[in-house]
Amino acid sequence: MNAITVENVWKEYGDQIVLENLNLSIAPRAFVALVGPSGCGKTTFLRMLLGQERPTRGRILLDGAPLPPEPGPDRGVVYQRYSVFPHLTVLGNVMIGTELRGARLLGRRFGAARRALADDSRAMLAEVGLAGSEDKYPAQLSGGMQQRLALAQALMMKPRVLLLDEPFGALDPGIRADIHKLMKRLWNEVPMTVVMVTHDLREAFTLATRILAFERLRDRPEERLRYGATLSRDIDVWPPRIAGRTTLYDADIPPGQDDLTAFGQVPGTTRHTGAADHAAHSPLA
Amino acid sequence: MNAITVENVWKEYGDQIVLENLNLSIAPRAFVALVGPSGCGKTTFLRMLLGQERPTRGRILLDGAPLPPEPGPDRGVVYQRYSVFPHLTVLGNVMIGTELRGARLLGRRFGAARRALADDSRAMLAEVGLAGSEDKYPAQLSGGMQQRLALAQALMMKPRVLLLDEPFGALDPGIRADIHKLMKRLWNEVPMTVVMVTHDLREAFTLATRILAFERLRDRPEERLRYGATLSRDIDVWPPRIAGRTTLYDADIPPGQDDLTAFGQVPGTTRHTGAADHAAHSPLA
Amino acid sequence: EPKSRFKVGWSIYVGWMPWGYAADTGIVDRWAEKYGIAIEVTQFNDYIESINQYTAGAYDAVTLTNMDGLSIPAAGGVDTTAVIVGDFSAGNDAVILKDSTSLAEIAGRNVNLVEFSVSHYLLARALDSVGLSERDVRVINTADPDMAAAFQTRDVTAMVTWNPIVSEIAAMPGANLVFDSSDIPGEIIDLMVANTAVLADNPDFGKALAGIWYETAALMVADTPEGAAARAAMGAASGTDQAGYEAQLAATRLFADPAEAVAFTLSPDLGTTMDHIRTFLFDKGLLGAGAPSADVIGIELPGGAVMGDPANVKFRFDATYMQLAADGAL
Amino acid sequence: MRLINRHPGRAARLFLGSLPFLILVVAYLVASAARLADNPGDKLLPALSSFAQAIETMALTPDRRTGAYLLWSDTWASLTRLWAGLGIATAITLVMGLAIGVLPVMRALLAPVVAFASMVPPLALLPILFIALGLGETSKIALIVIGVTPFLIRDLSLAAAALPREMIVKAETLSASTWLIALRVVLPQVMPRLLDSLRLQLGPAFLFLIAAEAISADSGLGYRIFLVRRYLSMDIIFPYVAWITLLAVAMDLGLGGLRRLMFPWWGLEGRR
Amino acid sequence: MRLINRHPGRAARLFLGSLPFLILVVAYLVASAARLADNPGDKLLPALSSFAQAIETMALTPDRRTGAYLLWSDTWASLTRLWAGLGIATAITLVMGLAIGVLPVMRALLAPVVAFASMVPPLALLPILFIALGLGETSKIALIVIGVTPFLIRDLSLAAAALPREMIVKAETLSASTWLIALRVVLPQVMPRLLDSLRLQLGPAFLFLIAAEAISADSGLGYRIFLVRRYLSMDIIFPYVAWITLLAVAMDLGLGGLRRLMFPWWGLEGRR
Ligand SMILES: Nc1ncnc2c1ncn2[C@@H]1O[C@H](COP(=O)(O)OP(=O)(O)OP(=O)(O)O)[C@@H](O)[C@H]1O
Ligand SMILES: Nc1ncnc2c1ncn2[C@@H]1O[C@H](COP(=O)(O)OP(=O)(O)OP(=O)(O)O)[C@@H](O)[C@H]1O
Ligand SMILES: [Mg+2]
Ligand SMILES: [Mg+2]
Repeated sequence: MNAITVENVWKEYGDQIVLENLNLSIAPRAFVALVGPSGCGKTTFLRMLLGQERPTRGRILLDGAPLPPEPGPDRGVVYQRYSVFPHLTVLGNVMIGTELRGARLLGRRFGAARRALADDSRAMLAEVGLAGSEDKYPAQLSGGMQQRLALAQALMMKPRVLLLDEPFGALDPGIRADIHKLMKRLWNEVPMTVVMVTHDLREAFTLATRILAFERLRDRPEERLRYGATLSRDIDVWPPRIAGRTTLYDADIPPGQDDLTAFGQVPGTTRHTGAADHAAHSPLA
Repeated sequence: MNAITVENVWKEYGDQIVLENLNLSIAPRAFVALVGPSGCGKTTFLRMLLGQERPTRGRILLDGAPLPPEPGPDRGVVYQRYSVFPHLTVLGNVMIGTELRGARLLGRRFGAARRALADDSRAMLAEVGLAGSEDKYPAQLSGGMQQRLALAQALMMKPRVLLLDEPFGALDPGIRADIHKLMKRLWNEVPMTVVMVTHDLREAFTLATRILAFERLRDRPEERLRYGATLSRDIDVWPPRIAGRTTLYDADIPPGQDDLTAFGQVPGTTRHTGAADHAAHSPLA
Repeated sequence: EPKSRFKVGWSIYVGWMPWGYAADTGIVDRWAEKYGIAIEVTQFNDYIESINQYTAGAYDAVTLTNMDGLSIPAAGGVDTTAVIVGDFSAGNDAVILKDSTSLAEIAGRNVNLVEFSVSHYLLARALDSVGLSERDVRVINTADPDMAAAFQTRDVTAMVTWNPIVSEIAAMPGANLVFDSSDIPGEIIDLMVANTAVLADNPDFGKALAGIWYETAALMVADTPEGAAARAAMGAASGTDQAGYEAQLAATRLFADPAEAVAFTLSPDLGTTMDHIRTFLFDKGLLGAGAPSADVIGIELPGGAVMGDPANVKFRFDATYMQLAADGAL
Repeated sequence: MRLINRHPGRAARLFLGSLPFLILVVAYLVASAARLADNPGDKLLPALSSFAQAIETMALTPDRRTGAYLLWSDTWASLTRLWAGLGIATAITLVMGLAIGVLPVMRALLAPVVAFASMVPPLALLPILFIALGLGETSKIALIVIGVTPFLIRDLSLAAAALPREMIVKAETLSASTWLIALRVVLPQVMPRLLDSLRLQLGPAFLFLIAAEAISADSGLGYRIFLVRRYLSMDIIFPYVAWITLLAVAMDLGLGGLRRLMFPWWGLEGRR
Repeated sequence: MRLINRHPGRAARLFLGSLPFLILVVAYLVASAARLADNPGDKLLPALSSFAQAIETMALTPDRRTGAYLLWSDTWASLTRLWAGLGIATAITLVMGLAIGVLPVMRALLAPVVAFASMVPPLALLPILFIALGLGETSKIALIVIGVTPFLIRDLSLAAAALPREMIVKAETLSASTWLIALRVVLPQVMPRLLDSLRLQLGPAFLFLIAAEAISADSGLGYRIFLVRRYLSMDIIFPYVAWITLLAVAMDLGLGGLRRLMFPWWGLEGRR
């Protein structure tokens, strides 16, 4: 369940090769952090996992079967942008997923069901720190608030695979720590596999079970078109984190604090699997 | 030159008080990092400095004179989004500022002048790591590439005041370090005052001469409408960094590297001036 | 085949206003009831559209002029019978010159008119009368509702049109009527025509039409308060008032008396008129693209005489129903 | 300060906005006075007093023939046709425009024929319309529908297709079916645009109404204008045209207000 | 797979796209055959052979009266009018639409009168147009201009005003003057929209052209249609209408191609 296998995947945009010969497999319930230089194809990779784009070559399997060729409720996403519906209020944005899933005819809930859903949604909004903004429209939110709203919207669905594209990039450390906690809790409670793009290695080590680095091995300007990025490092975070089990390790998340001077040592060290290690990966659970 | 004074500034959106009684002054050639929780009004503050929005109460002075009520070439900006022109190529986006400034009639340069400008622009693009993407349109760039393009566009103009709204949020550590170096160099060479919103305190301490923190002192959901954020901390970075003079301090920027495990101790410690320290600030230069 | 529901179309023109009045005041229903049929009367603002609808078979009877009856439904293969000869134009159609009182000075001018309409025919007859031909002028097709405005522009120096536009234009400074339909009396005839086959199968329909027409016509020419009220109503319906309408009537030779209409229809002049008209239409190529001569379409005159191809009779004058009215046999 | 940043105040806006109208009125009065001085019987540009009289006759005096107040009965006749036409057009547009905008298959099937239909000059095919539908209300309403629907459909489907792909994908990950995407994601986001393009089509709708009424009708604003046109009764035509324009402008403002009321989020996003 | 994600291939698209046209043609043939069986002289829905003959007469045989090939001389006369009208309309739109979209002062001054003008039924005011401009080419071109410009202006100024405020501010920080903002930021971004709304106005432009030619002309596609309408010569009207539609569709495609060629960035942004 939820295992993702990527086989010989290439992606090209017109003449440009973006991703080159990707081979990897992601264990069920893994929490993968995807890092790599800006523009190397991380978003493109997520889009392919989502089913929004197709590999130019190669194939992607979900639990051994080819990935459904279209996005679906099994895979949730938080985009770098365009992630919320401008015509719904904050509350409406969080409620819509459940409404769409439950009411196949009108996509709306009424009466008691609606009130219960609204309560759940408010609780989720409070968790991401948006309590009090329920009736605003996305255009009235700040950048970070929109990002949190998108996250809340995706989390409400508890998808089997959750794809996050720099979901915490616009958040201050305080809120970010709160949301890290929320993410951990959900990842432990809900049977989901998470793939998260981030530029913050501290964050990667705090949350992930495994870190994948994409890199363009030939990156002189004149080579950029002809060579794509590929998987350059594949690191298992140590000590292993296992979904559903709290480890000593997880206890050391710094408390939500805003002491401007406090920077603790990053938790987690790495077991380096080598730059050329494209071999299939041993599942963690 | 370039001194900014903010006097008793309040900002409200409809019923909501966003910023409350701001008083501060920014010395010429300061490099101010603005931090604070998501949604507290940092972007709003930048917008007011830019002249795009007006304070509901209070006033903002630039070199003692009221801020011009409209944006102009003396103040450059990099927004959280919408920062580049979708109808121009990457190169065109970087060239347009100089073209607009130089050719008041057509807004275009021709012949040798154009070639010279294109060369300068290419150099700037190379500095932000966009060499090779000159002919793409913004929609064909990744999130981080768009951000760098917006930065290159603003830097080309060498404005007196540069306002940056989370300009490096979508960049990987390697590129980010390169761009930090570029920013420092430009800040040293060009007589400009920089106000930068960031959520990364390391970054703030790496670049800034001073750190301002906004915070909503009363932040229970039911209070959010009635109380705005205000200046909660005002910290001078120590040892003082002075524009145009290289200090030992500046030598310790980590080299552009992508060793995933390397996190050095943050340079710079702070001299705390107190949460209620709203007194006018002694200029640094 | 015999049927009991009939559709009649009429368009707004001085000589046809009685049809609208008759429909409004229940005269139509009364006569229809008398013959056990139903007649639906539709008012058209657009004359051509009313003929088109008739030609296409949507209407059983329609009001039109003798020339249009020949060139449109008849030439279009719809066998058409003139049931009622209502009136002929005696001044309702006119050639108007700007700043000139002599018809001969029309030579070399642009002439604005509705191409291939009775105006065009009137122009041809007018040019004939002064020894000119259409080659001596340039015809510009102009829509009738815009004639009055068009005349006021500098470009327009000669125009052929009909009432009520003629009287509007005549009132403008510089306008001179140099030739009108009273110079060719009896040639421009306003008819109520019906589809020959329908009429043959349903003589009651023809009788009802005649009954309606002569009752209404008698009312409208009467010098009584009722007559005045009828004329006022018809004036209002045509967009003017009683005085305006009576002025138009004055330029119309209305056959309120069926006997006069019968006499006019039976007179040999009608044959001469139709010959003029079919020659004109043939010249303009309006009797069909491949027509070898003006004889392609047979025109049956009262009494059975046929002008043109007897195997292709498409336009007929039939005095039967007017005669019945004259005899008081309806 | 740049001109682009100079926002006139309320009073200035009112003044500026009415200026062109004032200029038009003055220009009319001057031209009219000049023509009437030339020829007191001139009917092209009547004096204001003639308008007053014509309005009095049309709006306040019962017609001798029918006993109706012509302006009001004409207005009513026309508006019912117009509204019926626009209502039907909107309904068709919602179905077809959404289908074309949302479903690639429907786009392949219908987009070409709709583009084609929007180019056919409907007035040239009137005889067929009348034969098919008769000369009653149906054909008048049909002409309005035929005249405006292709535009509405094209506009709506363009707007639907211009929604960011990410928005649709997002909805799919939230378990929306095609139907629910159309209903809850696309429809509400294109509705404001539909209202706007309906506003833009008010002018053409009136045009087709007038054209239909000019062919065959016995009441209606277009009928009346057509009827008195051959007498060059500009004293009636001008007030009727002004009245039509006012009705259209009122509907325009009404639809604009409706849009603001129903879709408060529209226009928040960076628009000025 | 959801219907929304089912993209028909090239061949399927071609087939689907031509299906409605095929249905229309078949429906015509059936209806025409039925009517002709009833009355062999029927003129409303002629047989294909009549069309062939009419086309032969109009396009390939010199006219008896003038010696010209009517279809071609009509087409030429109409297209010059149409292009002149659309060209002038576009020029006016660029100036006024940009001014209204960019400058608040001009918006206050002109937006109300343009909104008003777009609602005036232009055909009702023809007499004034004639008196002012005469009956020649000028007034025909003017009718097209008057008919389409208000829409183009409204559409363009809506598009200009809908640009994100941030874009304008950004340009100001790059030292753009109001003029340069209009020229280098707003204009290029609204040009694709202008081309699109020009495409949408092709239908109305032909409509006004036909109306103008129906009123007074001695050549042109509209003139011919109205002339032969007297005789219900649908054998000529249909080919002429089809020809007009083809011309309009060709221009539509041409403008669409132009847009893609000149503005490659348009449509990159998230659009499908
Ligand atoms: N539609 C497109 N057309 C052409 N090139 C594209 C398109 N979309 C993306 N690219 C190119 O693909 C490459 C990878 O883009 P992608 O968005 O996946 O990068 P990323 O790794 O997510 O970067 P970032 O961290 O900056 O978001 C970039 O070089 C970009 O220019
Ligand atoms: N147009 C608007 N209408 C109403 N409220 C608004 C509007 N724009 C911003 N706000 C509110 O103002 C507050 C501050 O927004 P701002 O964008 O300045 O935050 P920020 O500090 O930049 O946050 P972030 O770090 O997330 O970008 C938010 O609560 C937001 O909801
Ligand atoms: Mg990305
Ligand atoms: Mg912000």
